Amino acid sequence: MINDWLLFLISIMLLCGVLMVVGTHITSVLKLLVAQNTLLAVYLLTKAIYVPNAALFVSVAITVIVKVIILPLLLWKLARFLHLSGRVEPIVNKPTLLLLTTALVFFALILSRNMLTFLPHTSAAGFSLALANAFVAMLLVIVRRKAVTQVIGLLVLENSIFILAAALSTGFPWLIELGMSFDVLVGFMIFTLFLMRIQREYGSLQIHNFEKLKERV
Amino acid sequence: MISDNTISILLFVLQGLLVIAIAPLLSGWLKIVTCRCQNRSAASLFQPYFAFCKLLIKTPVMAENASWLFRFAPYFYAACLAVLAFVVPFFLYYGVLSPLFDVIVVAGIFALARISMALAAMDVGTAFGSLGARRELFIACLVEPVLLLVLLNLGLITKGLTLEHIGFVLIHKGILYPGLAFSLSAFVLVLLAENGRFPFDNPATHLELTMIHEAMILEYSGRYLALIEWGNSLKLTLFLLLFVNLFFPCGLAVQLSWGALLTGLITTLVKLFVLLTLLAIAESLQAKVRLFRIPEYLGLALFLALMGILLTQLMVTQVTGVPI
Amino acid sequence: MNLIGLILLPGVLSLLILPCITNRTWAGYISSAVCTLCFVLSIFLAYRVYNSGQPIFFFHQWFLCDKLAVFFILLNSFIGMTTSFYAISYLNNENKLHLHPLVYRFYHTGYQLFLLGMLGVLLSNNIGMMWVAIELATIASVALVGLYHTSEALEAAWKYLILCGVGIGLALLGTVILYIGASTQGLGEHGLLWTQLVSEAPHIPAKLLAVSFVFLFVGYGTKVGFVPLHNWLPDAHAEGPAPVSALLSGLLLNAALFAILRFKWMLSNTSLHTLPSVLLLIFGFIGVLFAALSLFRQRQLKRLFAYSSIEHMSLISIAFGLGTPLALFAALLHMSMHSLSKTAAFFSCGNVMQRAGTQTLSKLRDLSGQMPVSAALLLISTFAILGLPPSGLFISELLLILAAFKANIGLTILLLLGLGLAFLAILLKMQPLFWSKSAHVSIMPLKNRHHAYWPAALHLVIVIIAGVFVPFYLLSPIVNYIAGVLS
Amino acid sequence: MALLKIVVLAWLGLGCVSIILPARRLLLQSSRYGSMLAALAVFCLAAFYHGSSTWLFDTSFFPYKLGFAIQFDPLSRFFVFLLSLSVLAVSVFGQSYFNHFTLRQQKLIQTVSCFFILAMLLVLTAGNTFTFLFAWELMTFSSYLLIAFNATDKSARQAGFLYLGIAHLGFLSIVISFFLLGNMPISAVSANFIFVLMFIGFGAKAGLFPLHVWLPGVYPIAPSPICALMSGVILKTAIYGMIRFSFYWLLPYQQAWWGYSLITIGLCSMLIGVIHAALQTDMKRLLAYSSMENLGFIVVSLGFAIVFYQYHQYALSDAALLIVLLHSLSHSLFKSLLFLSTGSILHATGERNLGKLGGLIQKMPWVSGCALIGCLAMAGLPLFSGFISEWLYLRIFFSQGMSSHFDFAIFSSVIVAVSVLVFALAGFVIVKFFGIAFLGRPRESHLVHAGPASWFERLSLVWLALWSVFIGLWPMPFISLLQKILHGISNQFALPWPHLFTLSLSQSAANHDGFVPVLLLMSLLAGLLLIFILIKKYSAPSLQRNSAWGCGFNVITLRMQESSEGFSQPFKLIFSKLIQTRLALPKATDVNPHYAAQVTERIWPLFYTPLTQGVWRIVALTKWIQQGKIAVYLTYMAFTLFILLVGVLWL
Repeated sequence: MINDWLLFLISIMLLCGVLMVVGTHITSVLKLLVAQNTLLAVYLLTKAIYVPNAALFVSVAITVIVKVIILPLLLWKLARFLHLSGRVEPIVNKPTLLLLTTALVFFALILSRNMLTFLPHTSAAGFSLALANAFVAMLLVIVRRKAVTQVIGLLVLENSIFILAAALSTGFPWLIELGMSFDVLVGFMIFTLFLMRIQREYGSLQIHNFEKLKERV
Repeated sequence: MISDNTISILLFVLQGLLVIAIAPLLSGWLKIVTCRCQNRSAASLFQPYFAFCKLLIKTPVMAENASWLFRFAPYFYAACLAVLAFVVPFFLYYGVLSPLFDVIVVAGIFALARISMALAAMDVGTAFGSLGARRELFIACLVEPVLLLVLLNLGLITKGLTLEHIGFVLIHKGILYPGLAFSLSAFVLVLLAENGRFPFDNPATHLELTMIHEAMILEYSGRYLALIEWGNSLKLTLFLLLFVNLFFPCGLAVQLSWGALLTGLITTLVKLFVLLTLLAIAESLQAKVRLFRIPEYLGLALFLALMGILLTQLMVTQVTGVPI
Repeated sequence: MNLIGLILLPGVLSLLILPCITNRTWAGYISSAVCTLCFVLSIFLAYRVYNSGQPIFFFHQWFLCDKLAVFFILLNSFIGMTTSFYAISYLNNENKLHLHPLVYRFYHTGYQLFLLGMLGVLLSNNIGMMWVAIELATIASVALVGLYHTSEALEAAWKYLILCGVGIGLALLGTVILYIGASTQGLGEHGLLWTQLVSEAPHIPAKLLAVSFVFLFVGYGTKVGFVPLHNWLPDAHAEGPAPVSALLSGLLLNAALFAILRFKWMLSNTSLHTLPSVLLLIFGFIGVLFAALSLFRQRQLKRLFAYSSIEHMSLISIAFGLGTPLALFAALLHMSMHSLSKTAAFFSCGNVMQRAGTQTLSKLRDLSGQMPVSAALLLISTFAILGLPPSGLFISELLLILAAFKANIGLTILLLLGLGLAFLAILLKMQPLFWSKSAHVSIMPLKNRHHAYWPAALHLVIVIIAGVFVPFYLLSPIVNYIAGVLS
Repeated sequence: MALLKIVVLAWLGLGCVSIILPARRLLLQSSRYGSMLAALAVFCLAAFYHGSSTWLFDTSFFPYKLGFAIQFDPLSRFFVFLLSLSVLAVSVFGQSYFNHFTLRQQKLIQTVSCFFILAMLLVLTAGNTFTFLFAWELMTFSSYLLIAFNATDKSARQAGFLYLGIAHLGFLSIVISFFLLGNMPISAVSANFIFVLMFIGFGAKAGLFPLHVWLPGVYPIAPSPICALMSGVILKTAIYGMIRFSFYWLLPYQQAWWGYSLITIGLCSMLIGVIHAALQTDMKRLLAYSSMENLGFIVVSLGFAIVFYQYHQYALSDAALLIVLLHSLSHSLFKSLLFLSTGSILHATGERNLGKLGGLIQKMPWVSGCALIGCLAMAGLPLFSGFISEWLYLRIFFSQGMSSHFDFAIFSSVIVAVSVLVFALAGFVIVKFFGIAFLGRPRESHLVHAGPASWFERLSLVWLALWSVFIGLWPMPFISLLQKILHGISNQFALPWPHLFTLSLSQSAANHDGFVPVLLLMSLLAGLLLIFILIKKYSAPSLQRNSAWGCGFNVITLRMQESSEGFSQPFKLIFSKLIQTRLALPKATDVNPHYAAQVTERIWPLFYTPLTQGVWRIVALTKWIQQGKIAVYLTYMAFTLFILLVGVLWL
């Protein structure tokens, strides 16, 4: 029963990832990111409750503080400061986007099936869904036109790797967990610094003004 | 038989001096025959000697900027040819110096003489000198290989490279090699080109368009001109002697007896005069060829010389049969 | 608090002090002092590790320092020291308006964070901590690359951030998969320790190991600059300030390759031991040929050296791919000589660009006439990188050719083609700079030149000494150690 | 051996000291004196060293052979002797020649030339592979620096680039041949590979036919003493390398086709070298092409040595090797002499184009005298050193042993014909060089105040001229020295003709095969003396000076003389197929009509331009990968990841 609940949580996270890829408004993408963070926190909480172990509680605490409280706060202030609004047009049109995501999920499933031949089927399923989430996050970074969505893509990639670790094992030792989340936080600070510079420099967050460094003969 | 060594050496030296002495005589005879062919009355046989003495006593006039090379070159030119005079066979089948200087050195001395004249011609700095030098060297660069190949072909046939050895073998063996015919015809072309005879250069003209040999010695006068004229005629004699005594060696004195010497002398003189008349007649029949058509003739000469060598190679390996 | 802890201490302390110092020259001198202290400590560490022969551990086995790591640490801390001195005079000469105020304010903090990250990577036994250290170093260097206020610098920094962000994300994925593999063997907490993994690796299922190595290879490969993943490198080097691009090509590439080597040795006694060498060889040869060809079309000074870094890193990865003791010796010698001469090249490029104001090759003319000293330094470092005799790179290239020659003849022909093309390209581009006539670029004098010349000169002297007297005694113990670990 | 170490350390010390010394006139002068003394030391080392140590070269490269080892055997001694002659002359010449460079340039020249000479010395006396490769590349690098520092315009830079590029590619092939030699058991097949690679590497450095494009471009730029050293000695180190490989290491694996390939390449270089030498107007380019011709001749005789060795004609092979060594020595002498004389012309008049010189024989008597000796030696005329090797070359064709192999006999006849044509053309080249540069009247007005060369320059020129004449007249000591070397190679080597250049009346006249240059000189002098006395006695005493004949016009302008292009115009016509001329004909409407004919090589459009265009087309492909969009870069990363994953999982 617990495994089905955990599996359900991971699949909801995958759903959020896919929605982000096909999402249109930037604010909706931000909301989905926050949703994914909370789902991760809930997942860790259920795991901590059913398999009582001190390290897990510490990592749940870290994730809740960093991912559920600080990050959304920063995201909200950033969105207001950069007065993000308007549509987010992906590079390729929607049908091909969906095709790509299905292909990626399909590949992730085959990959984890081949890799984890020695594990029972159920726990392997969680791993494959988390892997699919990671590939979808990579697609999110590639496909989008706005710089913000690339940042969000990276954050989703971090989330999927955390969920992957949590799915199969007892997760990282808490110190490593702390280091990783500290890195994500500092990374996010650098992102905001650069986003503000881009905003001041170009007045818009479009990617196409990043094509000056081309090499001609 | 003259057994005494000192007299035999004296005889060899005499042979060299005789070659030098008769040079103007031969060119005089050549002029007489050419005039006769063009039914003009000719000067006397000894006209070149008189001209030599006349030039000798005139004070030479030289250009202001002529350097020491201009004055030294005629002497060097004459000295080289004089040395060669002692190598070439006249009535004996070899000259006094021929055992020491083999065929390659002979060709080298000819080249030395030619280059000294070319440099002297360019020294004065007028257009004529360098014009003559350029044309002379243009012909020489195509003639020297032919000369060398012909002489080397003779060396191949007789398996020895000194003129004395070649003469000795040709006199005794006397077999007519096919390669010799090709070399002979190549040598004729070399003789004409090298001495500036008719199809290549008109020796008597002073026309800028055609003169090659005259242009080089235009600036010379007095004793220098005398030396160069004598040198030119000596060069012609050397080539004629090489032609006559190497390709038709019959009658040359082999052992040192008065009879043999006398016959050798007479036969060589007769051969020379016959050859000169033929040359004069050929010259009056031909017209001078344009400068840029000369490479065709000399290319033909090179081809003939090469064919001569190839044939001798063929003959030598075939005759001996068993490759060593 | 053994030696490893001692060596990390100055970096951590400086991170606390430096942000609150506002006077720039003071901050510069403090960071240089910290780097020199760190270098001195690394000499002691090296002395100890060489003598004791046993690797040292710290903080319940999370930090490990064996002979190979100590060689890298020595190299990194030395270059870090000289770059910090050079940075003092470089920033002093820079026209302050061009610099982004916030980044300039925290330049030295970012610099120390970067060095600490490097040290963390080299010392880490715990692969999770290695990832954290690399992430830290990347973030610090991204901030430094964005020092200038120009839009190109911003674009280069952004690309560097995104590409390396995704790359390192993949590396984290690989680490996690490896960690899962270890946990299947019941290692639990210790699953992350490299020493444990080396002993446990034969038992971990082969497929899992292979997939994790691929993720790690692609992740850290973007940092090393293997060809299809190298696109951030030329932009970051060309737009970043000279000391930062010197650090990037001198230290960061080596550290990333060090990480990959750690995982290669982990797989050494499993059934997959050929996979890492094959990958290193393939990407090495693609890298050498691609970099050699693209060197022909470079029009900027530092971008030319960036592509030459890609070429040299591919050469080193070929050497590591070959794996024979001779190839290892060539790789270590090549890596150290390349770092020293490339950093010297970037220092002299920095001087030349500050004085000439431009870095396009067609405008730089008659350098030896106008700035004799920096032109001489640039000349010697260029010819050191080209691998001409007095430089150590000449010997390492010969050894590399010999190693490839002994492996198989096909590799040697490809290698010679790459080396020949690269030589011709760099020579073609660098040749007109020194003794040409028309110089229509106005040359400004350097304001502060105490630290502008001696770092590059020191590096080149070491390279030439190593070129003439090949440092056997320094490198052969490491080669024997690695051979020991492998067999 | 100790003396050799001292000399090597002396040059090394000199190089390091001159790095540190500040660029002051006095210090530079003293360091030049130092290099002169060191050159003297090298000369004494080579001349008076009698220890015949055996030849021990360690060909393995790793692991512990990375130290410097030097050794000294008769062949190295001969080449070091060759080096010392040119280095002594150049360092004496450099005392006064380098004063007109700026102080900083002088310092650069002094430092780099010390390392350059050190590198050459090390190449010739290398004891193991590492020293040879290190010194070889250091020689190329230092000579490149000496060229590049005054290569200011674009074409000069391109020549410098070609030089270092081709030399480095040659170096890479030499490295592989050394590794094939040292680190693998040699089999017949690998010996062929070693030979081919070695021939490419040393051929590139010797400027042989397909890889000679750098030769004419480099010499006009380099300062003349450096040109003298480069053409005199660097080309000979390539020959040294070829001899080491083909006669010392690969002797048991030698094959006949090696000789034939050497002969064909050498012949092509001879022909192309002499044709282009005849058509050049720049003094140094003319001498560069004639170096190519002489190198071709040396390589042809090396090829013959190998072929004869394979046909067991050891005597002839010995004679052919004798030509290789003797012609290397005489070529390095007369070529250094001619380059130094162009240097003093440049120093005096500042002109390098033949068309702008003339009448220097009055202004610079010493230089023109020595240049005349050098030219006559280059043309291979009897009294000078060039003739000895030419004479030997023609002799080996016409000795008895030759006729056994019919196919070789035919092949050699054609070779003889071509090489004799080339020797004749060399005569034309020297008349053009000496005639237009020294004789006639000065073509440019500013030539009037061209002063004579300084004492140092005269001393070095006379030193080289004396050596050329000495070898030309009395080659016996050199022949015996070379014979000792050849015995070192294999004991079957013996001269085919016992008393080659000595006068021995004992034997019968029939097979006396020697040629005694001294006798020729004595007979010439006797002839000169006799003629001079006879003419002097009967001819008019005085001599009148007047203006030259001008066809009746009294004004003869200086431009009426022959220009250098005009002088070689007939040959341009004949050899138009082998060269490529680019004419710039003036149009009728030109304000100042200007006629320019530029003679370039045919190899450029045939081989080099398509090659470079191909490379640039591939380079244009790599431009496509760096497009600037982040999305594209990420797709590259994603693709590599997926390909690797698929590869790992399913292969």
